[in-house]
Amino acid sequence: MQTFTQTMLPTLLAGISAGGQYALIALGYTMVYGILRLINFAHGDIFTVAGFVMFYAITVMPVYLAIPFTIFVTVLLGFTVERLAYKPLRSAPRMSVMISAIGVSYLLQNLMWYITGGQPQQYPVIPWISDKVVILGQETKRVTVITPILTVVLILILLLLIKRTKIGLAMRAASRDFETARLMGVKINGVISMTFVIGSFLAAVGSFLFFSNYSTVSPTVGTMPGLKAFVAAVFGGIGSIPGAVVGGFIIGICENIIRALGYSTFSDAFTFALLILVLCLKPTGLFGEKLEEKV
Amino acid sequence: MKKLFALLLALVMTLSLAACGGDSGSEVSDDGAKVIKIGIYEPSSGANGAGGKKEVLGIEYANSVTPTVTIGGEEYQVEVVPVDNQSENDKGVSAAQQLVSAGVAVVLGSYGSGVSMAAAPVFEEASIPAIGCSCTNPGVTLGNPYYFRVCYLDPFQGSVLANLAKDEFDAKVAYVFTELGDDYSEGLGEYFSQECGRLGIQVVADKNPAGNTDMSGFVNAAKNAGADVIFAPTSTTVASLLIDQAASAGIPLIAGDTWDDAVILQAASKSGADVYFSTFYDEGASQAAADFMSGFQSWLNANSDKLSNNGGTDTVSAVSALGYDAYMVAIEAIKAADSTDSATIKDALASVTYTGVTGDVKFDEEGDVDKNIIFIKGVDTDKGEFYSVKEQGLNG
Amino acid sequence: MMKTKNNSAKTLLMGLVVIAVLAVLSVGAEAIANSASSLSIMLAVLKKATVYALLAVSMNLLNGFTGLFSLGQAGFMLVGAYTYAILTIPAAKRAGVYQYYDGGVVKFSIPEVFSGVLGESIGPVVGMVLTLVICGLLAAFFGWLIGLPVLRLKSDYLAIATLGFAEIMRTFIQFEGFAPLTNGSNTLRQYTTFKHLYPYVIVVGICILILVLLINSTYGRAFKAIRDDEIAAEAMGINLAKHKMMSFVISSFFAGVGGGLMAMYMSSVQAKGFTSAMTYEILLMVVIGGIGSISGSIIASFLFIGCSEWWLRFLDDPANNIGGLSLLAPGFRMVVFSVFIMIVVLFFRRGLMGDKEFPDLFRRGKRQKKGAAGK
Amino acid sequence: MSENMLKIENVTMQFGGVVAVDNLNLEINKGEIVALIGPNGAGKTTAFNVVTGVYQPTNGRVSFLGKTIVRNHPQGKMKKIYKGEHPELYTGKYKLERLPGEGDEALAKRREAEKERDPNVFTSHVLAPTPDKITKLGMARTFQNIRLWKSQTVFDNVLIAKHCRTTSNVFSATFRMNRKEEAAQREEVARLLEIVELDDVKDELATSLPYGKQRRLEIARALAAEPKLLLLDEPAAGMNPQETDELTAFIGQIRDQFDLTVFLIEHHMDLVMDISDRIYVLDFGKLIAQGTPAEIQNNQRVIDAYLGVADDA
Repeated sequence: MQTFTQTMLPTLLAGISAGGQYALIALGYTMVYGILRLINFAHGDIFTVAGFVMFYAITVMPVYLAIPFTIFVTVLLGFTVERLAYKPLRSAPRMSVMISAIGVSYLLQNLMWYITGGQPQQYPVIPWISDKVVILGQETKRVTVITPILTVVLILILLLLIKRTKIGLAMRAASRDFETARLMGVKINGVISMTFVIGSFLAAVGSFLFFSNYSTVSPTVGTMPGLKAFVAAVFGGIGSIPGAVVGGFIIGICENIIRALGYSTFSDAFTFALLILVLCLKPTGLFGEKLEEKV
Repeated sequence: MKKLFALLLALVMTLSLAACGGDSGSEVSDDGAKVIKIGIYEPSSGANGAGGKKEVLGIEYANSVTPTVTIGGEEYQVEVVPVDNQSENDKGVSAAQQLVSAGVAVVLGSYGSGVSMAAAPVFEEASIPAIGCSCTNPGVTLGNPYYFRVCYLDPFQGSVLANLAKDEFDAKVAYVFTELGDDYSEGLGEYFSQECGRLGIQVVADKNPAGNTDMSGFVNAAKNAGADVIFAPTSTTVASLLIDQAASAGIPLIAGDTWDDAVILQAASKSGADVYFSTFYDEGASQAAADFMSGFQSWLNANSDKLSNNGGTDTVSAVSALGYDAYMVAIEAIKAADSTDSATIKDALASVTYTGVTGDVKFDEEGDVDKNIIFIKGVDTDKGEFYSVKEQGLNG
Repeated sequence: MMKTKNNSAKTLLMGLVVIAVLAVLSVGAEAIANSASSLSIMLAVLKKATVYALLAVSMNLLNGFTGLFSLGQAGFMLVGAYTYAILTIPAAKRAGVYQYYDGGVVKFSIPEVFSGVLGESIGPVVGMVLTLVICGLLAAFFGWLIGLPVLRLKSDYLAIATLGFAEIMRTFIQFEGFAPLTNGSNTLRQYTTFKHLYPYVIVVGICILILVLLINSTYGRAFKAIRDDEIAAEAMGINLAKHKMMSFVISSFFAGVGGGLMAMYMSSVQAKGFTSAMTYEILLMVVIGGIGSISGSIIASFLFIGCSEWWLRFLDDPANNIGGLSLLAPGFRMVVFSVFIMIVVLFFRRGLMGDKEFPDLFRRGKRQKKGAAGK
Repeated sequence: MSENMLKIENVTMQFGGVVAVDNLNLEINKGEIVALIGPNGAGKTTAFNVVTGVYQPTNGRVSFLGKTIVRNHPQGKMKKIYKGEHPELYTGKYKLERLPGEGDEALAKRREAEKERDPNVFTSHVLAPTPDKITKLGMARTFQNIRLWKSQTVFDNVLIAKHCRTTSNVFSATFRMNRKEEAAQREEVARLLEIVELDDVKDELATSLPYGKQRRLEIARALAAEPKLLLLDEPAAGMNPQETDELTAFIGQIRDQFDLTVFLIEHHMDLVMDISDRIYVLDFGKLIAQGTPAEIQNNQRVIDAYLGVADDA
């Protein structure tokens, strides 16, 4: 037991915490994919922008204002990116939209370099969640414990939203069949915007948790977590909300176990190898739906 | 529409060609004074952008201190030409070529050994000498006759830091944490580990994959290995992630020269972390060093752009001091050569002696300087400032 | 009329003539560049753009002509670049390069071996070209290996799987265990390279000519059929697995050769430089030039490299600021550049050339004239 | 007795719980034109897809020119939820029953004959070739919703279909060592386009053609693959009566000219009744009638299926 709390527990805690963050980002990917069939490559950068906004906001306003302000700006950014870069390409081939997403990611990164000068910035300390707590004799930040709980709560709310509300119904309809949903009076553009708004909101929340834990914001810091969150989304079956969450936690925990075993060189490679393996065995992921092309 | 667009592009291309042809290495400035150009080959974006900017600041400050040089009895204006190598080897080659195009006589830089090595053949081809400021990898000067440098080398730095671990912390076990894929980090880790072997310190090594931001796993591993110190020769980005985690585990951190940076101060302040690192410069070491600090700080504070390039504080980074020294060495060499010809300046560099703010500079046949003492600094986490710990050398 | 006739022999001949002309031009360009030091940047840009032209065309073969959205280009380039560097470092310099690994496990250099056999003048050249072929073959082998599992995947899944593969390749190169071969995380340098521009032009020209011939052959037509409609292609007897693999392996081969040339251009290689950002850059070139246009890719790579590494550099210099606005600062160049790319992606969706080739621009005019005369 | 071209035996196609084709049995002899008709959603196209290898049937066997090309039996999860008939027939449990009064020698002979047609007849072997393999055996098809290669010219659309008959490999093709073959193929394509009267538009983009011509082009493309059996999926869909008449004549013409057997799905009854030698009728996946056009026209079940039966209950 002693060895467990000393060696395994911190690893598991770190894994669950990382998994929760991946899950929150992965939801943004999976929801957008569910409706637009688009890998939103810019999502990881939106997450990073949220980190920078918080960094700058805290210098001019108190925390209780800075948090909603950051969420607002991030959501606005997600909304704007969709309107400017994806909406004009609605009828274009999927590849064009994906390329546009890569372009947006490139632009956001370069903009952040330009504005911040490339200095890694110290993320502000958010009271309470950055406090230290002791769990089974291991000291850790409160955010580590909160992350999985908050993730699960947010996802339950999200599921309720999708299952019980009218906009949720519209989303489900749009993800099934774009054209039919439009014919049935669903305002497709509104639904898509809503998807981006929710995705960006979750990215902003994810950024609070992530940066409280890892404390430094730099323009490219979101790339890897973004990519891994995407892997999590694919792993769980892209388009599926529970899939994204399960995928996030599995990848977070696996990674940390591998690192604890001393194979940290291969922790990223493992994530991608796992992805390729899953895609080959079950191309639609763990919870994904099968789509057959009609002949 | 499309044709118009294509036409427009072609036009832009031609115009810019013409424009580039126009400004060919003019040797006379607007006010009629003769000009000699010194190229600054540094990253201002990419992974090392922040560090590169600080090195540039040191050079620019030196330029403001010594803006002219006398060659053949005539006064020449020294113009610095900065170029961004984006911390990437493939971008670095064309950036270096850009300097050659601009007609520079000497090149200073770069922060980051990889880009310096990538550019070495370009400078050699053009017979332009380059003076590295903080690139500590042996490969920079080894076999590159046109590359010199004013800092010490990684084998020496790594060994000294291992001695520090022994002397200060009486370390039995050291956890060596390097960045996967980064030659600076892994190289320094390697030399540290070798010396540890000689000193009887047990080494546990681990690597951080590029882009990973979760350090808790590594700190846990260090704790489980019973490490007395963590040796982490990493970039400042990784450093600030690591410091916080290491503080909560209560293990002292030792690092290389990259940690002499305001970012580390910010990260370590109030965290209670025990941070030590090697550096090139200590303001208390000599009068010249002290003067440099006060002069540089007032220069920074007079210009908000410069201050923001320094990360918004007036904390003096060692790389700025090295940049200053590299510039001064270049000026000495130009004086000694008494010529604007870069090949002549290269020959003069070999015999230049100069006492700089980071110590004495005299190049050996590889183009390296012989420095046998390294400054060790620590972080006073309560006051939020660096303090000098000691001057560390090798034991026996 | 043209289409029904078999004019392939003419294509081959024309291609060789064009390469010869370009090689002569590049010698001229080099002379101009050397005449004034201010133009030496032009040489670097031309070299790099030439290499990127091959990389973009090889990516276009997959993404543009076969409809396989692959993002593994950087991975194959990495294989090519490392293969080239490892095999061509002169034996005497190995100890310095592999400073932590006793000179590494490879103790010979192919150009040196050949100069021993064929003499100092042509031996190294033969050795270098041969090494480039080996780069391609090795990259093609890895392409085959990775293609086995991932080519069954559909568009975006394929993209992310190949992206992941490139990351895995990077990790393996950096792995300590292979360090005596790959030098781990450390830079490989001081290997033999082409000093002049024209060998780049000739090698890339020949590679692109082969790709053009392939695309206009019966196999190239089959690739396009797969791109346009997979199900119809399969129904008409085109073996999807075989042809996709073929396209993937051939593209990997040329990406490997391109990687080798890239290593030459950079004169030092390090695995950490071959990131997904590199793949994205090449993808953007393909898009700007027009997905499915070889000449588009070539033109775009020259424009792209020219803009990002040369013509827009003045945007980074605060000294060029006009008026009270201090917009120009380091990093501004890349912002302008990425805005420019977004404009192309959004408003010129078909890129510079669409799916047309350079000669088509003239041919279409002809046909219209003929049509008018007919009526 | 005429030579057997295609034989579908006990084919069932079940998607999840839905049985799209239910124990279909049909035969087509060489030189025949056979039509498969039925109301919308009867499973006609699914049957085509099974024959051409797009779908792997849940159960059953398809033979082409006397050789088995597709066979399967319910496996995995499908074993439990299978709703069709004869689940055991292709699992290796199949045995030859002795016919009344049949001697050992006759039985052995029959056994050999079965093995000749399907070497795996007594095993559970699964055969599921991809569509391209089946096309190479000598079958080519058109699609209900036209599937031409959109960015290609009319000429190239037909030329690409010739690709499956090339003997050159990728190297010899790239380096133009296959000139003779390529020239021959181009000549053949030009001839084909003349036959289908599309030679005047051969350099146009395929998608710029009017609908009727696109249909023709699809047939020409299928012919270029040198099939013995041509499968046409609603070739007259969307055509006016005049175009339909032309098509009817055209199908007859190419059958004779290329020595073809034709298997088609069609809703235009005029066309079907005009050119079919025999007709099969599907309803809800099940075969409900078969026979000559005259027989089918008078079959009460067929009329009911098309018009619907008054629900008395």
